[in-house]
Amino acid sequence: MQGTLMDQGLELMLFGMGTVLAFLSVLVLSITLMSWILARYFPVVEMPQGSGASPGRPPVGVLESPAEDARLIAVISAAIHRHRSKKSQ
Amino acid sequence: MQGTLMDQGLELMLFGMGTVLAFLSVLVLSITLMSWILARYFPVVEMPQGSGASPGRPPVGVLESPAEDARLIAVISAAIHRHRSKKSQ
Amino acid sequence: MQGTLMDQGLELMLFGMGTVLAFLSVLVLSITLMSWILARYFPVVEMPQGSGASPGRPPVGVLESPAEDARLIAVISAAIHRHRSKKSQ
Amino acid sequence: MGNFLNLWRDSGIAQMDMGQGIMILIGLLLLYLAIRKGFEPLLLVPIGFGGILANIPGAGLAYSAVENAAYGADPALLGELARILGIESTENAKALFAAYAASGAQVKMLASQLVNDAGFHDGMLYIFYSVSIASGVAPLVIFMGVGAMTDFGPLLANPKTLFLGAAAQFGIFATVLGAVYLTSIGIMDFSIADAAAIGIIGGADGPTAIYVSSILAPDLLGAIAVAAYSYMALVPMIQPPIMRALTTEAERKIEMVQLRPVTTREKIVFPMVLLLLVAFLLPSAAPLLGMFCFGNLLKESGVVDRLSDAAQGSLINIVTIFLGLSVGSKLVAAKFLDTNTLGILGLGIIAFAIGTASGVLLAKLMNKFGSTPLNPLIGSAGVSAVPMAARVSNKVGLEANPHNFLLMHAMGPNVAGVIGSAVAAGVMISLVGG
Amino acid sequence: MGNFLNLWRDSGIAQMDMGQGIMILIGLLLLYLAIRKGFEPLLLVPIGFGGILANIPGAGLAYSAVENAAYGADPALLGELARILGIESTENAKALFAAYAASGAQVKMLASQLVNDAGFHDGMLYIFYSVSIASGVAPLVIFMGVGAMTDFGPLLANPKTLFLGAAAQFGIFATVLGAVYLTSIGIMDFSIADAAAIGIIGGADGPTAIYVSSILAPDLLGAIAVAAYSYMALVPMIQPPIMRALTTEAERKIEMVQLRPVTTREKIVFPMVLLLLVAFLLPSAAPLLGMFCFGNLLKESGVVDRLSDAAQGSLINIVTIFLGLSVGSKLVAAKFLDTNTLGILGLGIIAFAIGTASGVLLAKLMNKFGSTPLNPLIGSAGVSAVPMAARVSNKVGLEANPHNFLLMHAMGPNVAGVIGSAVAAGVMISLVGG
Amino acid sequence: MGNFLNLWRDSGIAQMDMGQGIMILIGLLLLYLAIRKGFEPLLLVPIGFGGILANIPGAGLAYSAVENAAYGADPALLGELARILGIESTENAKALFAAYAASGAQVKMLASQLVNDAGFHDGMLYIFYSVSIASGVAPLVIFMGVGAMTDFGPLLANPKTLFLGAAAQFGIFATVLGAVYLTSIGIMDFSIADAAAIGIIGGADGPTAIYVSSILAPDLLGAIAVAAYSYMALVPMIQPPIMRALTTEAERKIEMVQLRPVTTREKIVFPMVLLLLVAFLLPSAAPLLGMFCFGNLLKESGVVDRLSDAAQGSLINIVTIFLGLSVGSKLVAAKFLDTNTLGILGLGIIAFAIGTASGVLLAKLMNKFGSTPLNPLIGSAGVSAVPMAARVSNKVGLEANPHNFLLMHAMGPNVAGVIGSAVAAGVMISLVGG
Ligand code: NA
Ligand code: NA
Ligand code: NA
Repeated sequence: MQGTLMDQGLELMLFGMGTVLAFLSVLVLSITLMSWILARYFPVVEMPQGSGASPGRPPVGVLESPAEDARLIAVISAAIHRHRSKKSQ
Repeated sequence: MQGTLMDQGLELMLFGMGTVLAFLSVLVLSITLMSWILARYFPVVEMPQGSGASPGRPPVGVLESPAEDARLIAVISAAIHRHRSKKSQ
Repeated sequence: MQGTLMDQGLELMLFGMGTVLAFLSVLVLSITLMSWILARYFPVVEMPQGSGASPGRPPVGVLESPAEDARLIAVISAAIHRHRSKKSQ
Repeated sequence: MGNFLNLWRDSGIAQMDMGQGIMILIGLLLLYLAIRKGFEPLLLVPIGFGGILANIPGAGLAYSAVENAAYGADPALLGELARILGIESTENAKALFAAYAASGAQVKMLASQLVNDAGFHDGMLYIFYSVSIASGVAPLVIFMGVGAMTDFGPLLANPKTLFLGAAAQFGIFATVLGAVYLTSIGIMDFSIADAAAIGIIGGADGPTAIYVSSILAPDLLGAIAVAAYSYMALVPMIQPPIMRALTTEAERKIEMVQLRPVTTREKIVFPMVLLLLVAFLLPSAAPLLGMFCFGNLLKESGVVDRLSDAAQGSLINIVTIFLGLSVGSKLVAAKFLDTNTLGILGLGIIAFAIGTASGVLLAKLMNKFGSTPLNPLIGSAGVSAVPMAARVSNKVGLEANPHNFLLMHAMGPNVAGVIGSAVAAGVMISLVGG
Repeated sequence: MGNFLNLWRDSGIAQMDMGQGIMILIGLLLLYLAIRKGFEPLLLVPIGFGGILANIPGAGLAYSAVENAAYGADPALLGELARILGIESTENAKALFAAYAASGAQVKMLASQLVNDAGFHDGMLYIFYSVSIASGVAPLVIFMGVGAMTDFGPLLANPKTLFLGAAAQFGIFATVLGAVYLTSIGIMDFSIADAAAIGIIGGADGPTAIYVSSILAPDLLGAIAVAAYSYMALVPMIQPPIMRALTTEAERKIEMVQLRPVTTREKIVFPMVLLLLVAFLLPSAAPLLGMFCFGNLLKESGVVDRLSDAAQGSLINIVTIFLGLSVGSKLVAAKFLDTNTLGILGLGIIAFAIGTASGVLLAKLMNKFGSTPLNPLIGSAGVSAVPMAARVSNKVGLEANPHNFLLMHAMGPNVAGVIGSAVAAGVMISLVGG
Repeated sequence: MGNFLNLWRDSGIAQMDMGQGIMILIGLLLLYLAIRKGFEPLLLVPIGFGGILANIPGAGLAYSAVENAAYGADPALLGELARILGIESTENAKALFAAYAASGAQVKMLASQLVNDAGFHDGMLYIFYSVSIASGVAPLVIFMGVGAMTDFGPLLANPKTLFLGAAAQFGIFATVLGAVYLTSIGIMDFSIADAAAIGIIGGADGPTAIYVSSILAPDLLGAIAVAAYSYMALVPMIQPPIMRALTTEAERKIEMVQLRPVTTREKIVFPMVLLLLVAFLLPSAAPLLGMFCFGNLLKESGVVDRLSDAAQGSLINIVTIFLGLSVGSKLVAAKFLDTNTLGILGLGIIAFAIGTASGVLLAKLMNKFGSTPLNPLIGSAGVSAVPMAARVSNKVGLEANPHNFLLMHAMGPNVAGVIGSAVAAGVMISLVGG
């Protein structure tokens, strides 16, 4: 019976590791293919992102400069975080 | 039996649409009455909003003014300025 | 039987109040002991607060004046609130 | 080497059937529409993704433990299961399903206990569905959040617009009639409860549609929810032609008088008035409209901002995630790929069109006989689809007259449409579901 | 035309009885007090609204499936139900209720399965109640959040103030005695468990009161919760006369020495010390005080701010909504309109008064025999009602001496009162509920 | 005076046994490590606290109603319980436990109903565990949140790094072999399912470990979760010596070419590609990887920021609190203090070490045969432990070459490791759990 348990363990190792490697290999291929297809057939006009109705992110460059904006947000959230941690003391 | 199903559908339409119209008509009356009663018997001293303990909203129409807005921007940029100067410490 | 219910109530009062007093007395002793041990054996170097990985709060008392801070926070949260409500339209 | 065979037999490719493949494509299409075209992404992203998950071959995520056992159990267990369900054959998974669905609560429990002991479990999406939708809780919580986001100011300033919200519900009931007609001539196969649930698509209100169909027609829930949200996203395309066809240029140019200001006090009292009317006149609408009024009172009372923020923030967001995935669980091929689904899609768009037309026509009538000018374009907003339909009214109005700002005027019928379809839902649950 | 009759019979007006009308008025009163008078709105808005929902005639939102069947089922089903519950009569809904309530878990399950199959379902509020309160989870989660919002600094700086928090709990036990006395002379009808649950109102701590009464006296939960929160809101009116009557002008003028600073480390270790004491001495208080300490440790440890923010933010807000609605479900007329409720309201205010007096009197005693000056006004804060009672101490102190800032000093007994009533809750559950 | 005796018998000291004392100390140790040493505090604070609560003598917080009855019921009830469970003896609580655990769902239900009627209830932590972990929901929701926080950019820029994430999973399977070996030579006593659950510690991924062990080895869940999170916290100590031992100074100095920019579109499509591969090839990994991809799509799609924020904010925080407390409930002395726990702790660290070594060795190999330079130090990041392991790669790289910034390069294998261990989890559930 102990032999059988060892066998089960060995089998689990072989099949498990094999599956992990096989699956991730297929994933490598798929990603490469995906990136190639996207680059080849859908050249990046950097995302107009939805035709009109979409309430998505604002078109890049229309608002303020994104760098400025990001910094602003960062500072505001830092301020709020500080407020909270102070409040909770 | 199919006749019966059609009948059920017709009935549902008549009674359903009738109820919707009747209910919303009563609602129109009730709203009109409510507004009239509130305006007549509880003249708007623009809401002292609870006698004291209540942490209500600011009085309507006080914020939102563009001047307020400008000050908001000013304070935020002050915050950013402070943040930067602290960072550089 | 009514006598018994009264007895139960009296017992509950005696034992309950006794336990509350006893427990909180032990707690007073424990807190005093705790504070004494911490002050005696772990003198306060005002908390380096974890050896490195810990993302703790900023050191106490370093920040700005509390009044200034409170106004800042109020304005910032108003800004964010308005931003959200605009976003959700 | 038996393990490799096991793995292969467990793999999706080996187990996939055509229907599952089609449903996965439909799920991808919904994701595409939501992400690239902006079709109600808050719901259609989770629904589309849930639809894909539900159709992963062999994973059984959308199935109950008993259904999973019906597909995967050995003959001994199947025999035992058939015995509990009181049927002869054990060959056919579908027969087991049907017998299980027709069983009483006690037999269901015995069957569940049997298969649980044998190691079969409810799928993840099935659990989500049971907790969020079958219990009725998720649509109600969403409705509370919607209430906490709704401003009844424009409606209170001009209560007559409630009639427009009532008229637009005609789409609902006309569709019910259409559904029973299609059944009576033998094209489709809907019960009166199915027809009522399909009609509610015309209410243009997602949580109401999900709530009603979870009670009246759970099997059709997937198709109904997908139709409701898709058509709500298509409102800017469906409505304008109808609005233009039914109005004259002159009517579209009508400018409306500015709305009177509404006091905070009126806004606080309104949800209670509405609640009391519901309580006295239509208790079957009490869960939906009760939670809606509750959310609105949380917002307007101004004293419980913590709760109002939670209702329209973290709580509604969390519930939306699970509601969407749960609706997706009803996109399993076996239940979705059916001529009935085509019927639902077709009837749904008719419901939208009729609702739009009814609203516009009543608005024309009110304009003709009323004292103050009323632009008929705001009638279309009565279908709800908040705030999309109101924006459409505004846009079509601006085309005719660039000084004509109808948005606030259209918000009145727009929120009235929410109340109207919740009332319709109550009537149908009361008459059909009881 | 049968449908119109159906709709009318289903409507609220046709089904309303006097009790439901009164309860709806009480719900509106609670909303008025919460919104206009600022009476603990975070709880009383949901409770009041839930109370109205619970009393909507014919909606059955607060009833279980079996109760809904008892009101609405046809004679055949009622007969079957009576057979399962082991009673003869099927005429009287109340008799069915009583038999159901007295049944064991197995009979209850059979009855539920029967009525589910017949299309009866648990009401929305009943579901909320089962999940949030009957499971015990909601009050505990709220207690965790309260822990995450509590600063034990003032208590740690002056641990003697714990005695004041202990003394104020005398109100709890005196009220227990009052309740059994009223029963023994035949005015009321409370069991010892009822009396214990009523007494806990004097703890001036909402979640503790709800937790205890959900275990010891679920039928009285509505009245007890309403009393607890109402009287907490009334603390600024109830306490000052008692405080002034029991203290001299000179005592009220006493200025206290400033509190020593407390280190972060003491604040981190304290919840663990308290937890260990509970573990070793009073395990029956472990759920309440364990969650309380856990919340406090989340906050004070400083390394899990995400979790601390969730505990005192989104989580407590979400749970508060459902807790409030669930408490409201216990305001159904049939259970609330009872002389016992009047008894509970009367006993509850006595509990507050005795607790206040006990705290003040012990503070006077400690001032007399202690070495450092102690203003007796902080004794009243020992009833908890955080932070209202501490503010009252401060306000009454300022009246006597405008340079006398008692707020921080009163926070010590104030949070001690929370611990004290949780300990009292543990004792009562251990002695009465076991 | 019987009450004092009752209280004393109910107190913790009177009931405490040695094991509970030890477990409370272990809970305090976990809290110390989490708070003072920064050991994965988000999980270890709740786990440690839950562990203490679970071992409070006499409180029974981690026990089901039946288990609580087995300890506390009178002989008559115990006899009845034994009869239902089909055993003779009623003396021994352990025998009742074992019989209960071995019973089918139906017998369990009857036993629960019996003890519920007698006033015994599920403990608080037991309820948390049932709802959050036994249902499988909490780890999946956490995985969704992790997905919403993960940036696959570095992986998409350099997909080959997926192989490193695969190699590092060798630690998992080597550990499985170790566990069955220890059993076969009689030192430990693990089934193949136990061994698989223990191996997953080497995946260095908390929710995956909890999910797998909740399915394959619920009794070991406490030890496995504690080991997984502790060793993740120890990654900065465990990995560097192995990394230095297996690489030359020259290898550690290798600078890698900067990663190409990845478009938003690739990031949106990637979770769908991964989902489809899972659906077609490995359905048993669908719950874990499905929710992971869903969270990632919420984030990357950019159109449902509300839902993405909820998934990585309020929702994951709330679930983490209950997940942690629930894991703590598995630290009851009776289940944790066992030689098997020592075996798990030993095997777990071996799993980490082998995984690290495998990753580094494969990276060396790839560097030798690949065209572009690849610093072998990023191989160790393949164990996951996001983002700790990637930071360790960066730090060890900087020691060798101060101009060498490996952080972004190591993020590729790091997130690949998450996928890799979820795949391994799927394989094991499919082969062992089925
Ligand atoms: Na509508
Ligand atoms: Na108290
Ligand atoms: Na991993």
